[in-house]
Parts: sequence; structure tokens; C-alpha cells
Amino acid sequence: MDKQISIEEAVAQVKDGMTVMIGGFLACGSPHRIIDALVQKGVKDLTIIANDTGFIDKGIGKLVVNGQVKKVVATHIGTNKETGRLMNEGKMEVVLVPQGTLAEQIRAAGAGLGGVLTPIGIGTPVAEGKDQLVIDGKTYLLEKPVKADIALIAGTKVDVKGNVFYREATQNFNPLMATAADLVIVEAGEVVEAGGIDPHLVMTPGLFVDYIVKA
Amino acid sequence: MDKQISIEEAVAQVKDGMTVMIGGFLACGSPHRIIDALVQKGVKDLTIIANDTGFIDKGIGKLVVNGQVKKVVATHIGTNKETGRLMNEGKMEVVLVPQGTLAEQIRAAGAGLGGVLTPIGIGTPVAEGKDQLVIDGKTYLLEKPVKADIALIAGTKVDVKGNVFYREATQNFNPLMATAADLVIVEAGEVVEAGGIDPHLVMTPGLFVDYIVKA
Amino acid sequence: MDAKEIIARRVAQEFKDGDAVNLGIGLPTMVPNFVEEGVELQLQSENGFMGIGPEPDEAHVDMDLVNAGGIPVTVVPGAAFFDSAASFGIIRGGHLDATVLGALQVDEEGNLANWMIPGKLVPGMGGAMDLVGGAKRVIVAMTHTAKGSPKILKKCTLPLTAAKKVSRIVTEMGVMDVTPQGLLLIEYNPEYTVEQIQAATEAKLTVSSQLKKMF
Amino acid sequence: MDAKEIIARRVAQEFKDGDAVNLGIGLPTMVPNFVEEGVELQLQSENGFMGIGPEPDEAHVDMDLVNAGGIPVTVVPGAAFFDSAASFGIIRGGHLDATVLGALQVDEEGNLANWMIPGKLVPGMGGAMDLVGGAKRVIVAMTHTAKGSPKILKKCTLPLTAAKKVSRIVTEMGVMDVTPQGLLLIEYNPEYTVEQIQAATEAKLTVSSQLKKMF
Repeated sequence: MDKQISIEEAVAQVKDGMTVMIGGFLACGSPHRIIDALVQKGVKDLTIIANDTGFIDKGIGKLVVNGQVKKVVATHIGTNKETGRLMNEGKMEVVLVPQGTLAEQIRAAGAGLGGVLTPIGIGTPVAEGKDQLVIDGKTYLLEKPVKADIALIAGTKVDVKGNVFYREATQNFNPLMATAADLVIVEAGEVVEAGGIDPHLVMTPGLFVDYIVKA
Repeated sequence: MDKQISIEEAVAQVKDGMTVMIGGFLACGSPHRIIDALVQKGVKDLTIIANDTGFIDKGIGKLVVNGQVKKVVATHIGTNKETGRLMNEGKMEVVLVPQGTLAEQIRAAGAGLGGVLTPIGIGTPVAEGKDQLVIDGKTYLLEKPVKADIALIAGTKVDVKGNVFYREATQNFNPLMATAADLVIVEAGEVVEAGGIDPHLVMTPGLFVDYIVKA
Repeated sequence: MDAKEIIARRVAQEFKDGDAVNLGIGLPTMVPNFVEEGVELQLQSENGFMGIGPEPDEAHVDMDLVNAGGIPVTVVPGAAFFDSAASFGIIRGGHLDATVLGALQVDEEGNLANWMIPGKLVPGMGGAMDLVGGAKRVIVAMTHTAKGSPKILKKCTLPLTAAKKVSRIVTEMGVMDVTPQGLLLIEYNPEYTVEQIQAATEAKLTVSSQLKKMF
Repeated sequence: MDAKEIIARRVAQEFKDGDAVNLGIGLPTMVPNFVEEGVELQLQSENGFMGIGPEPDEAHVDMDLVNAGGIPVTVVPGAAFFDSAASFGIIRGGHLDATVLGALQVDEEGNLANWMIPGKLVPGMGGAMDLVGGAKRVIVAMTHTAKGSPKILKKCTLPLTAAKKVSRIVTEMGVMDVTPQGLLLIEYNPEYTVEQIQAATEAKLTVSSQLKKMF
């Protein structure tokens, strides 16, 4: 049950046209080595689901700049001008989602729930075209679960069983994405033996992780 | 902002007729000292929301045996014969809920969501009288959020700001309940200074906790 | 070898190394004693952890670390602790390879009843509805009859735990798969004839063309 | 004292010791510099922690610990790290005493627009919709006008961030509350006359009978 693979084996899992979740928040807690290898490989027509598109020279932004992305589902694209330019020129589709909604949508997919009932977005463009439910007198948007073919996440310390510890603010979307993709690859800052992480500090249980790549 | 109070001050918050969440799983991770003080005080007509009703001589079960409970919302009552007896004699109302559903209902209340869309319970007595939604071809039950007047939880280590660390299997419903009640009291195995818990090990951030009682 | 051991030994053959499994209370907990060398299961305890280890000797009993039946256990290296929402996210989200549970009744459509006998015994469903509804495979492990009465029926008469979710039934008499055409007997205990097995079963058993001995 | 400092100083008076607050990017982050002695805020960073501390000196920059603007920060003793779902559970669930944000437009109904200018600037809403929708109090902190044009309108013309959620508006000219009867001017900067403030505001300002000076 050794989950460790090479960076080549990892990027080989990502095929043209796939839907890929990538962890991180403004490049903090993103799997940088895997992103760089994807840029090098040139896999294309990706749909990227992430909090943001990082920066033009850092994180997820590199894939955007390199023209590998067909569609982005994110909460914020303001730190990467190239995302906005490609969107405005109609060369890339961008779906903007409130951050808490995206987090819950991914969690819902991972937790086997049929959707998210949130008050956020009512009365805004976010609500357009979506079902609304009135529950006990209050109106909620029905937001659907969001899943992916592959989740690429980054962990500070990972044991050989795939248990992941995320340091400080690097957690963000990573543990959620680990639950919501058919295949999960974690880029590990450090790989340790089973038992090398205090079980109270495991933020993604190993059963969610398919492969481990050393950062 | 000192949140520490005496056991007398703590139980004084619990009034007749209130809806009270109590953490723990078969008495593991329950606030035993507060429960004992509630039994002694004799506060009555409580609605208890909990995973189970413990045992006749341990945990939440003591409140049931002492006739202080009007209604129980729980997932399992089999370890406390008195709960079943009072239910069968019509002296106490019991609502049984699938464990994952109860966890999500409490989480939904704490997280400002309008309900839980779960496939669990379809085709069983749990579905009776509840709305069902078909989302992308699959049927889900709409389960409403569950909140309480007071949550009584137990933590292994609590800092003066109310940050809580739960050891091993004592976590269970405690962190969820801490988010879903108007008032939250934690029974602390140990009280430490701010900074006395590694911020990665905080499982309930202090902002959720109103009062701390030493166990 | 008594009936329970026969069943547990046979269920143990269902797994491959690394499978994430939740074992119900009672007979199913015997299964790990019989998995073959080199197969390590990731055992979930739905009260809040992955990685159940052997029961401790008396000197090492730790009441913060109990399984979902309230019995003290240990954890293996590489375990992970979490709360009830995360635990049932794993379960409902389809992240368990299998769950093994007992049953009061199971029928030819794969319906399962194991949580209540109306007016008589109402322990509650605990986590059973989520487990049966969420696990990739649901294996019923039980004695073939109860005091001589069939438990494998044409149609369950007790309130269901979940509808049409059982994959396989393992008893001391044989192994049956739930198929769109009803129950298929794929293995039999050579101590019984196929006729005897059918006689102890209310549902019609189709005998597999590849029928083989359990041992 | 420049406009921004006036605003930040005044917003700082809104809080009492222990308040849990999320501060938007830019001007709002100046607020903690001006809270009075003895008032300690619990500052949330929506990318995943409670307890933002001061910015580190260059020698102590840690890129695993950045705020929601991607800027390196520190944490205070008694901080807590969590993932994005937990973070927005805090926000959406109403557990923040207040959020302080800038705005492109705000109107007399308490509507707020701060996430896009169609066809021009579409950075995305990030966490703003959740924050405005979820916090107990929404305080808009902004310069009164943009290049001489009013930002406080009868009705927002830009796509909304959230409808009817703003509690109070603090600018360098004064402090306005959103009431069912429209905007109530409760404080003014004595450098301006009430007439000047009204002239810089498109919405009609009702002057409070208890009108007082900001400083």
C-alpha cells in the first residue's frame, strides 16, 4: 500500500479536458511542484476549481498564463490580470462563486450531500438561474455539489498512509478537495512513517489520498 | 474577558423547559460534572439533543432516570433501558435520527445553512412527513437545522479564551454543538493560559465558547 | 468452529490490503482476527477515528478511546481522530470500501432491517442508516436463521434501515449476492446441502453456475 | 490626520473587548492600530484562522501564515487554525460580531456593492458576500466620495454583494446608520457642515436628534 509516486507519474494522471481541483489560497498551500510539472507537460483544456488563480508567475496562475485552462471556477481572480483578460476576451470561461459557498459545495460533494442551502447570494447576480427554497420563512439558494476528476493538494507533512498535516494557513481548501475528487494526489513537504503525525493533527485522513509526491 | 465560572454559575444558566445539547458518545466526552450538578439541581422539562442517552448510572442517562427530560433527540437509546421504558409508557418523547444526519443538522444550524440534503433515510420511517428533493436525478431528504438554547460540552484542555482541544474519541458531537447554541459552556479537564494549546490542535475556536467550568 | 467464527472467517476474505472498512457491533468486530497475512484494513470507528487497533489489556484501558460500542480500543500507527460530522462525511460520502453489519432481516431486493422492532425493541439506528446508505459495499454478516426462523426474506417486514443497499450476505450456511434477479447463492458450507440452505431461506435462491464451497 | 486614519480611528470605537471581527483588505486592516487600551479583538482571517497578530518584521516572515490578502502576518497567543469550510461556518453562521469592509457603493436600504464593475473590473467576491451576509454587524468603512462622486446612493447601480445587510457607514465626513427610514446621520466630522455632508451624499440623510461630533 505504498502511495508514493514520482512527479512524472503524478502529472501523467492529469489528462487534457479534465476537471482539476487545486488547493491553496493566493498560492499559500498550493502544490507548486505539481503545477510546475503540469505547465511543463502542457496538458490543456483543463477546468480548474480553486479559491483563486494565484499570480501570473506563482501558483495556479501559471497554468492560466500558459493557456492550459478552458474554464475556471473560483472566488477571486483579481490578483491575476491574465485571468481577467482571457475572460474579457472570451477565451476562458470564469465562474465566480462566494468563497463560503465554494467551500461548502466541495464539502457537500465529498460528504454525499445533495446540495448546499445557503442564504448567501440572494439578491445578487450569484442567484441568477438557481433554485431557491423557503425554509421556515427564510429564503435559501440551492447550490449544487462540486466535484472533480482529480484533486491536487499540498500538505506540510504526510505519512505513508496518506494522512496529511497542514501547517498554519496552508489548510484552506486542501482538506475539502481531498474528499471530492475521484483521484487525490498530495504534494508532501515531508513524508514520514505511519505514526509520524500525531493522530490529533491529521487534517486529512489517509483514506482520502491516493498518491503522494514529494515536493 | 475571563470566561471561567463556577459550577453553580454554570448550572444556573440551564432553566426548566430549555433545549440543551450535550456532547459525548456513550458518555465518552460528556460534561459529567455539569450533568451531575444538573441532576442535583433538579431542573426539569428539558429537551435533550445528544448522540445517545448514555447509561442509567453514567452520563446523560442520569437526567433521564431522574425524570428531568421531556423530550430526547438522539441516534441511539439502546444502552439506557430507562429511556425506552419512559418512551413506551408515553412519559417522554423520543425522536430518533440517523447519526450522520444529526451531526449535519447541528453543523448546519451552526454554519448558517438552511438545511441538510441527505440520501440517508429514504425508504425508511425517518423519511415520513419530510420534504424530498430530486437533484440531478437522485432523491434527497430535506432535514432541518437543529439548534439549542444551551450546549454543554466537554474538552480535554481549554485555554482562557475558550479554545478547546479534545483528546482521542472525546471529540464526537462536541465541536458541532459548540457552534449551534445560544450559549455554550465547556467543562474543561484542564484550563491553560492563552497559547497553552498549539493553534493546530484547537478543535473549537474560542469565539464559540461563552463559559468555562473546571471539571 | 461455531457459526460466528465461520461467518467472520469468510467475511475476512472480502478485503484487500488498505481497504477502509467499518465493522458493526458484535460479530463483525471478529473479522479482523481472520484477515490474511499482508492485508491491513483501515478500520473506522464512527464515533470519531480511523485506525482501530486491538483491544488493550486492562492496564492500558483509556476511556477517552472507545469504539462505537463504548468498548475501549487502541489505535494503530497512522490513525486519525475527527468529529462526528467528518466521520459521517467519510461514511455518507462513499469513502468506505465496505461496511459489515448484522441484520434482523434482509430481503431479496437488498433491503435491510436492523434497527427496531416496533412496540418491542427500539434501540435506534445509531450510525447504521448512514453506513448502509453510504458504504461502497454493504456486507450482511449474520446467522442464517433466528431460532429456526428465516431472516433472509422475500420482503422485510420490519422498518428498513436502508432500501436496496445490501451487496452480499454471509451466513454460516453460505454466501449470497443481491442481484437484479434476486439472491444468487455463490458459495455454500459443505456441512449443508443446497436444499437445506433454501429450506432455511424464505427468499428464492438462484444457484450460481460457479457455485463453490465456502472453505 | 488623513481621511483613512479618521475612518479607522472611528471604526475602532465600535468594538468591545473580545469581539470577533473580520476586517476587509485595505483601510479596515488599519483599525486594530486604534482600538483603545484593554480592548483585545479576536481577528479572523477567512483563509483559515482566528487571532491575527501584527505583521512580522522581515526576518520573521513565514509564507505559510498570510492573511486573506496574501500578506504575511503573525498570530496572537490563543489562535486557532482551520479549513475554509470551518472558516465560513463561522462567518455564515453569524458568529462574527462584526465585519468591516470597503465599498464601491452603498445605499439607503443597506445594500452594498463592492465586488465588480461589469465589463471593467471583475475581481470576484472572494469572501465578501459571506461576510456581509453573515456577520452580526456590517460596518462599511470608506471615503465618503470617489473622485468627488457620491458613493452613498439612493440605490446601488452596481451588482450587489448583499442586499440590506449594512448596519453602519463610517466615512471621513461622518457616521450614518441604516434604519428602516433610511440613513440617519448620527455623528459628523466638525471639519464639515451637515450641509456639506448631505451635498456629498446622493441618499437623503436624516439628521439624528442626538447628532454629535465624531471626535
